[in-house]
Amino acid sequence: MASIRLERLTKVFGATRAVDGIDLAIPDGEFVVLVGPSGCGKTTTLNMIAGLETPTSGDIWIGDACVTDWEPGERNLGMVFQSLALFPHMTVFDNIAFPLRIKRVAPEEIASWVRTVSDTVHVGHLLDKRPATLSGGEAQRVALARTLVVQPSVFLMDEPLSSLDAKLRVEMRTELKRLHAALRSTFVYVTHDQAEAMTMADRIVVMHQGQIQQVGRPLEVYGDPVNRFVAGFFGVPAMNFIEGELRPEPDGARFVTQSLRVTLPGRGGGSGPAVLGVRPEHVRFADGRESWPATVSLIEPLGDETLLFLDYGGPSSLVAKVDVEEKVAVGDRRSFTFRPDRVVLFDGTTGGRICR
Amino acid sequence: MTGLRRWLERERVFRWLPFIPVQGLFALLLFPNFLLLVYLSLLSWRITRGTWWNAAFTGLDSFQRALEDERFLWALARTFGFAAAAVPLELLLGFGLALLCRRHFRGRRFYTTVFLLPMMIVPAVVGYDLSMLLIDQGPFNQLLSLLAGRAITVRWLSEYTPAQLAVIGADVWQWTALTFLIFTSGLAGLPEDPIRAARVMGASRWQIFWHVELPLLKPVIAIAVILRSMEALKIFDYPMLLTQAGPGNATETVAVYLWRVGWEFARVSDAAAMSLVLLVVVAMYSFVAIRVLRRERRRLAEEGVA
Amino acid sequence: MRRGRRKLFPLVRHALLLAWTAVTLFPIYWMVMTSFKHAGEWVTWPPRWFPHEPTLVNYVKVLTPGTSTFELGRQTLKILKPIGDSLVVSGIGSLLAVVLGSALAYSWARFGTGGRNYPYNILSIRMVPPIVIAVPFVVYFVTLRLLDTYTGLILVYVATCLPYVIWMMLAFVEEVPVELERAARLMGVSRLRVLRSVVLPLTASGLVVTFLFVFILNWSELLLAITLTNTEVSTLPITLNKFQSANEGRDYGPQAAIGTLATLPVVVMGFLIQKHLLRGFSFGLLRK
Amino acid sequence: MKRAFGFLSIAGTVALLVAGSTAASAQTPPGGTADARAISGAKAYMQAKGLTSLKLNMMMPSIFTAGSTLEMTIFEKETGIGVNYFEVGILQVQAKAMSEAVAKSGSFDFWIGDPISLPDLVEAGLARPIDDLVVRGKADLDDIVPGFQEQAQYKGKTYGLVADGDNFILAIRKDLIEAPGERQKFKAKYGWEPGCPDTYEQWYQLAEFFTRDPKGTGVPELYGAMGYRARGWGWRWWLQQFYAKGGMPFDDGMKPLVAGKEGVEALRDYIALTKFMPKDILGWATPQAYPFYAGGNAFSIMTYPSIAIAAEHPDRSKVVGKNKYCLVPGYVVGGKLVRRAIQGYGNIFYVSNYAKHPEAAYWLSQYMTSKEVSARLVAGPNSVYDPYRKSHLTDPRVIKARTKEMVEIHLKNAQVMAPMILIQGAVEYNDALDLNVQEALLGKITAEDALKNTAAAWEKITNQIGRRQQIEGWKALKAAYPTKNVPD
Repeated sequence: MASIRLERLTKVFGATRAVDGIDLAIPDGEFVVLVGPSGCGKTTTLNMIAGLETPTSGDIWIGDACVTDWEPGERNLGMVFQSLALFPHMTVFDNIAFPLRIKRVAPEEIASWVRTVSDTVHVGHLLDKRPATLSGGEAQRVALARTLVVQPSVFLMDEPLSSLDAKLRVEMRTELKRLHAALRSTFVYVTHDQAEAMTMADRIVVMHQGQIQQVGRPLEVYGDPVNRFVAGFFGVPAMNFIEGELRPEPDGARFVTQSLRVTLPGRGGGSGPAVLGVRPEHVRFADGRESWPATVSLIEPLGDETLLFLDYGGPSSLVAKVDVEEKVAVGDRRSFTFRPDRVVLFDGTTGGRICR
Repeated sequence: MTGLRRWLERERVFRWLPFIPVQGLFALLLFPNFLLLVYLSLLSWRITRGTWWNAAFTGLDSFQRALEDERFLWALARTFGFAAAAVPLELLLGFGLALLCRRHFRGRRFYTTVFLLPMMIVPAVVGYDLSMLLIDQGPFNQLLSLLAGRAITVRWLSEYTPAQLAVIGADVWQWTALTFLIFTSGLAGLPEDPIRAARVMGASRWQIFWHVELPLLKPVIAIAVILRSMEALKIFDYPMLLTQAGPGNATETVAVYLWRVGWEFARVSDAAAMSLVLLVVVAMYSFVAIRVLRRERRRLAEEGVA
Repeated sequence: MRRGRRKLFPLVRHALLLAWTAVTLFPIYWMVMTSFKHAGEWVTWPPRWFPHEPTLVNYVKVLTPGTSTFELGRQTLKILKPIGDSLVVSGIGSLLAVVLGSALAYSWARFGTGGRNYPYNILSIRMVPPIVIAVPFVVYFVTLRLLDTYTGLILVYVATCLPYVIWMMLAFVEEVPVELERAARLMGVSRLRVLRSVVLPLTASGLVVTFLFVFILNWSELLLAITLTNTEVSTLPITLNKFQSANEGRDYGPQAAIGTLATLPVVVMGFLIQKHLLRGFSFGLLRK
Repeated sequence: MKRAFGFLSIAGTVALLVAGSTAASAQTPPGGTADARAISGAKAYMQAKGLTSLKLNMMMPSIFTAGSTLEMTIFEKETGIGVNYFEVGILQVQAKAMSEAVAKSGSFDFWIGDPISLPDLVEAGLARPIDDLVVRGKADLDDIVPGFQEQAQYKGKTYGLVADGDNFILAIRKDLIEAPGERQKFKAKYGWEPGCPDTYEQWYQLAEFFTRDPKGTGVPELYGAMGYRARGWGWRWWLQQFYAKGGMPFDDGMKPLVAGKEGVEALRDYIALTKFMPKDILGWATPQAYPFYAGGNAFSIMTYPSIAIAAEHPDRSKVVGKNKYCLVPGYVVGGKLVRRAIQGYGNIFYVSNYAKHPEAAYWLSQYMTSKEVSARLVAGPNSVYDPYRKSHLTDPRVIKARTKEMVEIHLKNAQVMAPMILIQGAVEYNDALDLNVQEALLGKITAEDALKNTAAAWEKITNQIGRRQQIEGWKALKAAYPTKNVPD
């Protein structure tokens, strides 16, 4: 079992800084998900942890050891690749046995280990097959088994579920979660899929342009994003952003656009260009002091909830998520408001969060 | 015009169209040639004896003579010997160099450029270029003397074994470029993830090479062996230019000997019979080699998408 | 321990690579240097590694038609015609082979035309040593009136190169995702148009690599050329073949000049497409 | 670009023969000398054909081109008949000619080739008999030193015009022999005054004495002897020695005689002498040997007469005027000295049976080999043509290029000149001999075995070609062997 610590980790490819001096501490046994759009540096970070890439500068600690210069094999890691990286020329058995053979485990022991592990992930009946003949889910399990068999203290996973279809992916999420619960090893999981991050992670590390934007538990990251990027990255449909101006008021602040004036009681803060963020589920119909008229321009029923596109006079429509019970039709004119405690504000120029 | 185009668009036309000229070329150019070869081999015709279409049929006489001709059998054995010496060397050197040049490092482009050069030189040029280097008081011996620290005066072109080494060396020098190229391509095309997976599992470089890379490269190695050995069995230019197939018959390859029998000794039927014997021997070899290749390729098709 | 290895390995690697660089360059260096030497420096002991007075006289000799160059003043070299003939024969032959061979490779890869074993059967054609067919070829070619003609030699080169072309192009064609073509077909693009606007651009580098390789083979071919030509056609290797060591082997300077000239065009081409060369020779025999 | 007749070539051949016979009955062209007749003959031919210019195709070993093209240009100016030649390696003439014999394509009208390939090329139907044209053009064959013209005859017909009087000559370094002290030292050691050797033993002694390796490096500063030992060449040198032993290649029933005592002894001597030769000699022929000798690196060389051109070349030779040209040495057989020279190569202008313009090709050949033009060719600085006419002996141009001594000795050697094996299959006979001689030279097999193998190979060749036919050819050739043992 091992914790992981990254110190000022940097990787430069030519002119681009793929990973730009990140610090991160992952306690032992945690399920951490590195998430971000493609090119954000998450895979590079993972590869550096694995030892597949040498950092340009900075250090990596696993447990109490600085492993920056260690060979990947010396780090006692398990890794599952996006392509699964099963050896196409070996049978399933040989694939799972391979890491043990590398460690020169005795053949009888290998056989029993392989059997145990393959039963754990339910691939015991596939041992004689070759990878190419397996279905996506089976190949996935074999890749897992192959990683499990050496009982690594750290599991690294590079988008392992991305090649599966939607239903299987959801199933495998649960299974991985269960596996983590059973093993209590450290999991570092890379994905660009926010749903995977939300559902599986103990903590989420959001990366963008080689830097860590935010580290936190899923609901923290969702509900309390530190900047506009993080706010926009999570949530389907995405958070509504409205550009306007912040003006100080005696009792708080006021956010003003051409068509909206939102009073934000109890919030201090400066003035100047700002962006107001509100998630669709926090937009609701209400008639009252702080409400604004809008026309329903589009309706997207999701089944459990309904998405409405509201034209209120701003440059783009506002998306609202409402209960299915709500009776609306395209062309209806309704008044709406925001849940004031859920509204977030970002600096108009830096995108940083202002006045929490 | 549109009619033609529509006709071309029909799948049956479209897919068979390239086959017509190719098969036509083989059928009109190579096949009659082969029949003629067989026909000639069944005569006892020599150029100095009338015309071939009037020559009498003598059955398998020419074949008997061919199989009793020790010089022919030796030339055959020698040719295979040259191939057996040159091809593995080329493969090993090419593979080794390709491994060394595998990752990016400063100077890689320079090395790869240089290593490809020999392949682009006409073998006839290689032949006399070496004949210039290998004279007993030539630069090659000087270089060897410098390295060895004592005078070395090997007569590369006029002693038995050294002349054979010279021919093998010429082939190795020139065609290691091709094996290097094939293996460089092969290594560059290897899938990254299985190798990374093995690294993470703690496999050593050697273990990765042996258990992962080599098996994945097997089909590429197979084609390199096939291409190189089938070319090596044709060696003609180097002995012709370096040693005149001498000294003695040290470098008389089967191609050179057949050239002599056919054109210098005028024994066309004998040459034809020997050609057919050679063809059979080469065909046996290629049959095995191609089977291996076919098996590898088929397996590849089945396992390709992992 | 890894830091130590990291320092040592590049050194070892450079040492090994430099060793082979030396082996590779030594004969080429010697040839190029000799081509700039005066006759007195061709053979000396100890050998001269640099010409004392570099001269272009050898090049002038070989490029001026009908000049006598042999050391004893006996030999006339005609180099321009062989270079021209070689360019024509190898160029057209290779081009035709590439066009036919790649079309065939495409047809086989996409439709399986010719059956499963077709590429293997065709590979066995390349295995036939040219000397085997040389004698009947003369008889046959003369009846076809193809002996000593450009057409004849070109046809022979096309036939003997096709196996290489087909094998190399198979790999490149198979790399083109069939979905792309299907998508284009669904959009109503004709088969020929798909070839031109989807397959051709995606296999362009492969075509170039294949062409170059086949060109090198044809540019170098001696045995069939010398058998099938007389006065009308005379390729470079035939000209070079006259310098057989014992018979006219000592005309080193002009020989080296010819050698250098004969090598130059191919090397330049090879250099230009080196990047593609280095990726194009796995014959589609790797798992993706 | 008309091509051959293919299957119809028999008809073509017949037509040519008919044309040839009518030509024979035509009148001798005007002119006082053979070259003048050739020119007027050629002009008449052009007129008859209504042509103003004509390019003949010619195959030529590449080392002959530079020496020949100048004269060809003159001929073209006079007659409009030019030459479009293609070069081949000197040992590939046979192969290319054979291929033309099969192809019957007419791709060349005539060629320069050696006499060894003559019997085969006649039998193959490529070489055209030219007796008719020789008679008509009154070629000056009478001037040719006996022994040379015979090379162009086969089964009673003439197939070519001789252009090159090749037999061997021995050149030694006069200056070294006459150097102070050397004579005495030599005489004290071997008991005779150093000079031209009469026997191979004496040549051996000279070679041994003059091999100079003061530093003992194994790379002498001066090599005692040179002769050709390369593949394709060396057998001639052995054959000459064998003839001097009194050997004959075959008996009257074509049984090989090479493996007898004479052969083995000659081969041992041949091998023994090699140790005084440059190390690479097994890969050397003229292009290597001549400059080496002319560079002053060897004491003696047994080779073609054209060595004089190299050795006496004012710019390229370091040994101008320092050479002594000797009669070929011999052996004492039955108490009498027997010297034998061999027709070491020899070059002939042949006309192809499939030529498009055989007559024009002939006229050019007659021009090139006429008294006057041949003297110019023999004397030319680029020439490898050696003297073969009595008139060359006195021609000042030839003497200037070669020295009088050399020309005289050369033609004296011709008196004891023996032919090579000029019967059908000659190339194959020679190749078998060459191969085995070289294997013995390399120490791969003993001298006895080498010659036994040769004899066995020869038997096989004879049987395959047809013994009766070969006996006939051999009988005819035997007449060409010299009866004189020592030249006058």
